[in-house]
Amino acid sequence: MSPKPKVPGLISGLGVTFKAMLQGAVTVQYPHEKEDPAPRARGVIALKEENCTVCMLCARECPDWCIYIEGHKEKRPPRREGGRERTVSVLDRFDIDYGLCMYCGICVEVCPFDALFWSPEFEYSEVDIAALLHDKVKLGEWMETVPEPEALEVGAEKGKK
Amino acid sequence: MPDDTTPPDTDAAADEATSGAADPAPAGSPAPGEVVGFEAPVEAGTEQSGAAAEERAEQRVAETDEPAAAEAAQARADPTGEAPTQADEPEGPAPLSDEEQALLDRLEAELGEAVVESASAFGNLVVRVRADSWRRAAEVSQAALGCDYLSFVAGIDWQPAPREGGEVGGASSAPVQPTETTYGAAGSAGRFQVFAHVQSTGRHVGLTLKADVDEAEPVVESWVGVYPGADWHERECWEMYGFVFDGHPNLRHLYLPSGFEGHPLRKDFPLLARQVKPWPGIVDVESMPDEAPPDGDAGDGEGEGDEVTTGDEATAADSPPDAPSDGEAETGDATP
Amino acid sequence: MITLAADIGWGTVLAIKTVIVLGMIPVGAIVLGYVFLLKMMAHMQSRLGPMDPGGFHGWFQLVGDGIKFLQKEDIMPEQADRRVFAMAPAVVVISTFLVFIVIPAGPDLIVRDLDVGVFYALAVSSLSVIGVLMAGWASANKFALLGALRAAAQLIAYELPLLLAVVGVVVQAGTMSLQGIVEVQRDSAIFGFDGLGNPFILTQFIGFALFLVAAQAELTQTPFDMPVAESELVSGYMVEYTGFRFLFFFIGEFGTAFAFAGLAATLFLGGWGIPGVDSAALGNVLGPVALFTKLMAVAFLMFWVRFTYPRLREDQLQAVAWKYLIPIGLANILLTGFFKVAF
Amino acid sequence: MTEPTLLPGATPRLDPRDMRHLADAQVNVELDTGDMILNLGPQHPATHGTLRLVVRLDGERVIAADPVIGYMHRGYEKLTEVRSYPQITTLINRIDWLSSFANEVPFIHAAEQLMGIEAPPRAQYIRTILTELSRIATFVLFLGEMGLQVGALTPAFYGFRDREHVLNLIESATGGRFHPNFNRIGGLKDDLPWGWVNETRSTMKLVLDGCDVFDRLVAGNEIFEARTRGVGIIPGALGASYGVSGSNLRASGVDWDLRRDGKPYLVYPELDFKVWTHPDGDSFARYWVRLQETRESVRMVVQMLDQMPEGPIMAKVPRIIKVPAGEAWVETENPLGQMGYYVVSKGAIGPFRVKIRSASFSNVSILPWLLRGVYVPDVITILGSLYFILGDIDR
Repeated sequence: MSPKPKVPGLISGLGVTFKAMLQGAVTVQYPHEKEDPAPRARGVIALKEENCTVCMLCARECPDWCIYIEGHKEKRPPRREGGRERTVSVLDRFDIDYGLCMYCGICVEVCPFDALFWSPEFEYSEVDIAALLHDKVKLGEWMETVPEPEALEVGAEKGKK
Repeated sequence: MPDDTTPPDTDAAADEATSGAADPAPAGSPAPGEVVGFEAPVEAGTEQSGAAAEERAEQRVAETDEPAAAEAAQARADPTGEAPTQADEPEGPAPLSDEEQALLDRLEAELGEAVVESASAFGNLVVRVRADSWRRAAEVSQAALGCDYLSFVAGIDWQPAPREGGEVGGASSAPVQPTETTYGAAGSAGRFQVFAHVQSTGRHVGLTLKADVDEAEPVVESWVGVYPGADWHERECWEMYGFVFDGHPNLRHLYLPSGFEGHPLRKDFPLLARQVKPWPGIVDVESMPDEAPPDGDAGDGEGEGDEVTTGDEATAADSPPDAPSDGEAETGDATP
Repeated sequence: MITLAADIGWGTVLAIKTVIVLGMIPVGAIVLGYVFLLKMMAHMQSRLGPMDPGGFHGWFQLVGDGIKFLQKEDIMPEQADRRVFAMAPAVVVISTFLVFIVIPAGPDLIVRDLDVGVFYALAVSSLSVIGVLMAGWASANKFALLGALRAAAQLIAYELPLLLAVVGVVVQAGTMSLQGIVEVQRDSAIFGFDGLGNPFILTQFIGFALFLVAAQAELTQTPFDMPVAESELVSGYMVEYTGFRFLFFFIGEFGTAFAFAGLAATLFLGGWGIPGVDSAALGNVLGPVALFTKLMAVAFLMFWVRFTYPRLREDQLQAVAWKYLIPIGLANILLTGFFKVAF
Repeated sequence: MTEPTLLPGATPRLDPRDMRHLADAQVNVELDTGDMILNLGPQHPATHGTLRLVVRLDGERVIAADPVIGYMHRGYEKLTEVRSYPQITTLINRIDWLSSFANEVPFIHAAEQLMGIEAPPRAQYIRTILTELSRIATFVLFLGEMGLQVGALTPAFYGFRDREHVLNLIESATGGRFHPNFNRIGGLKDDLPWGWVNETRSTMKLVLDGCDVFDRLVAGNEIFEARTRGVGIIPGALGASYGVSGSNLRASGVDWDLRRDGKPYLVYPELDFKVWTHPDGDSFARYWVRLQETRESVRMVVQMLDQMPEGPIMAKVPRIIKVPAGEAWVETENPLGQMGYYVVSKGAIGPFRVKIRSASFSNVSILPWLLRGVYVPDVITILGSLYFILGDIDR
């Protein structure tokens, strides 16, 4: 098949492995050196609690039913004095069970108030599976690992989500 | 009510451009000799694959409250390129493209009145044949139409599934399907149907054959004699739907363990995974501070877009999610 | 060495030598396994191999594995034939140990210089076939049985080419004692130029190639590793073995590789003999180093082939042995005989 | 052990010596005949996942082989009945998890066809590029894996090494290496990140060099040819009647590729690419065809990177997607073969019935015919050369 005189496969095969032996390794020694994942990688979901209005959309849309939400309503002083008192729903519990989650990202997408974000963080394995149920505080901690939305490729229409 | 936005009307010009440019120079275009089976003239061969290219006129979104009964309400641009018909009558069957018409005529020539009904679902010819000439349809499509490739054989149960969570209520995230039984392209006589898709590797053409299956005594002729590949498909269809394929050499379980009772893909077979765990999407309602007990509507409800509200106009007695059964769901939440 | 034997008795010297040899084989197996199986294979597959155990480049890896195997639970299948199952690894390893008796590492560094050295070495090395069959049959596992039958057929089929390759060397050296062969290679000259001695690889090249191929088959290494085909029989006759019995097999496998590499180095590359170095004292010191480097060179060839080639099916494997290797071996003997007489 | 109640129509228990009932778990009794029954699987290195091959041997030669599947049956078709379209997209890219992006395309096309919506050109291009990238990732793994089946340890690592570069590309664009979940009805979730095109071009060069390595190390190797030529020959006509598709069928001389011959989908009509076939139909032909198709895919990706238009990546789509009633059958040329979805919708936000036609299901159904009278090592070669994925078989 190759135009040049056919070096018998057995010999050229040995050549390949010998050359590979001399070239460096491509592997990364994980615990010592770490490869940082792509900024868009779906590692863990972070919750921005202030945006959340307990609308339950994410819990409903989640195919694996792994988001548990409880909230209650509170009275808040009116924004402008003399205005009507505002009732605001406050989040009591927002757990994501990463033992069930399949990282599809429907919750992040369906959230009308942009309270959920993807973060490429991936080193949160646990010994006991129950510990994979991250509560509201843990999800808040992930917030600062959320990268800035990155620039799009040339030719992409700006801002068209 | 969600606004009834009509999707963008892709104007005809754009279609012409794509279909025009889309005419591939097929390296292995069907040998002209083979096309003799159809009336379509030889030079139509290349045009044929062009015609098969998808051109669509404006798609009218079917009214959500009464789903279109028989046909996909959808007009197709006539391959001869005259302007796609704008107004398409809701019930009229989509006109068959030239090549589908040729296939249909060839089939009718062979099977005679065994062809009960036919339709075109987006460029894919669907033909319903009488149950007793199911194997003959296979032989004809293999011999006369040159469909040597068997894509699949499968069953379908047209009866709508009972509302999930049964009558006891308890909302679920499952999409709300219409409750009355409607049938797909080329209609159906009863609840069960077996359907298969065959293709011709030479002529790059394919069609879907359907046949009704009697609910009381679901027996279907087996295709294993014509297409040996149908063996596994029919075994799967037997264990999933309960259609008995007579003439099948060895009808035994394919996917399910040998002691499995019941036919999972039938609509009345419950999906147990959803009964065991309460649905976390149930809105737990608590009273507004110093106010009367909660109103009937869903919790805070401004997430207007969730399908529970849109679902209720389809089914009158849709139990609102905050049925009393959720009360204890609030306290005894099911941490896994 | 002889004076030493006089005062502390001949038996104790032999005991000391045996202990040294017995100790050296697991070490040799671990060194060979580590250098080739772990590091070289890794670099050939563009990865680094073990780096952490033992600090510097993971040298402790195989020693750690050995200890791990020792403390592993020793499972014996229920329907296994208990005694035969227990003894099989021992038989395989004994055949490896026995070969080392005749391999010389220096003028005096040899356990017992038999004058039928080569003949004895090859005869003993074929003992492992019995061990393999015992293992395969006793572990009551279909995969093991298949592996054992394949191994038996293959090992027997490749005894012959192995023998024929060595006959050429014996004919040229005139003696079967390995010491003799080493000395002949060190002292004789090729057409007058004796700077390099006369390693038989130069004149017996066909024999060397034949020996390598046959040794590859004896060790059941790719391209002849049908008996231990990981993608089919998982690990052939060793499937049911765990714990220290598997350790025996592992030492057996790499010990035999060590032994065959040693044999090849001695027969074809002049063993411990360094041309121009005749004094016994120096020979005893430099000999093992020379033998080790030659041995590693030969082992490199064998493992290089092992990591590159796919497997031959067993009927193709047999065809290669009977139809190609044996005729070539016979032709080689004919050629050597002719040259022996002519020069 | 109670005899299971016979379902209507199930053939009654015949003589247990009859091979066909062997795979039934209760009847797996040792026969007194001279043959040996060997269970290859469900845990076995050669079966990509949990395929159990009950093989009846006479010595090393196979008398009859009966694949038992269903160990990984997740019941996708039942799951789709209780899910909406976005949720189903996340599920179906777990059917053939090696080329998971390619699974989503036909399903999304069927939904778009039903709704009469068409993704904008840029989205079509990105979809085609990602489909070809997942094809390259799958084939590069196969090129290495096939060496492993036949005994060579090293090519597998080269396969994984090149595949890693391609997976990094897919992850940087879609966010998931294995399960991109990037398709939406009407377009894509997002546009490509900055600098993605140049990264792809350099990776494509790497893959081409990788293909040359496989050509020399595996395809050219005489021992590999001895092990695979003439082994597991599938005649074209019989393959088609069994439903074998993709490279397996093209390796038997059938010049048929849905990207060129089927209904035009994505941007394949605008690309010029060669459909590779091989007359022999044996394991070597299947390896050779996939090797050439990998190179062809690389050329296609480079072509598409040059021609990619600018513009939006999402058509105008209502927020709550209600697919009008109707039926749509869309099939595409996936790396493992032909994958198709028969989507029946009754106007709800989820489909009424989705028939998933997966490629490996039919590719494996030819095994009982193919493995008759074959040596055990060749069984492993054939299993390797057919290149199926258990998720694809069991759905």
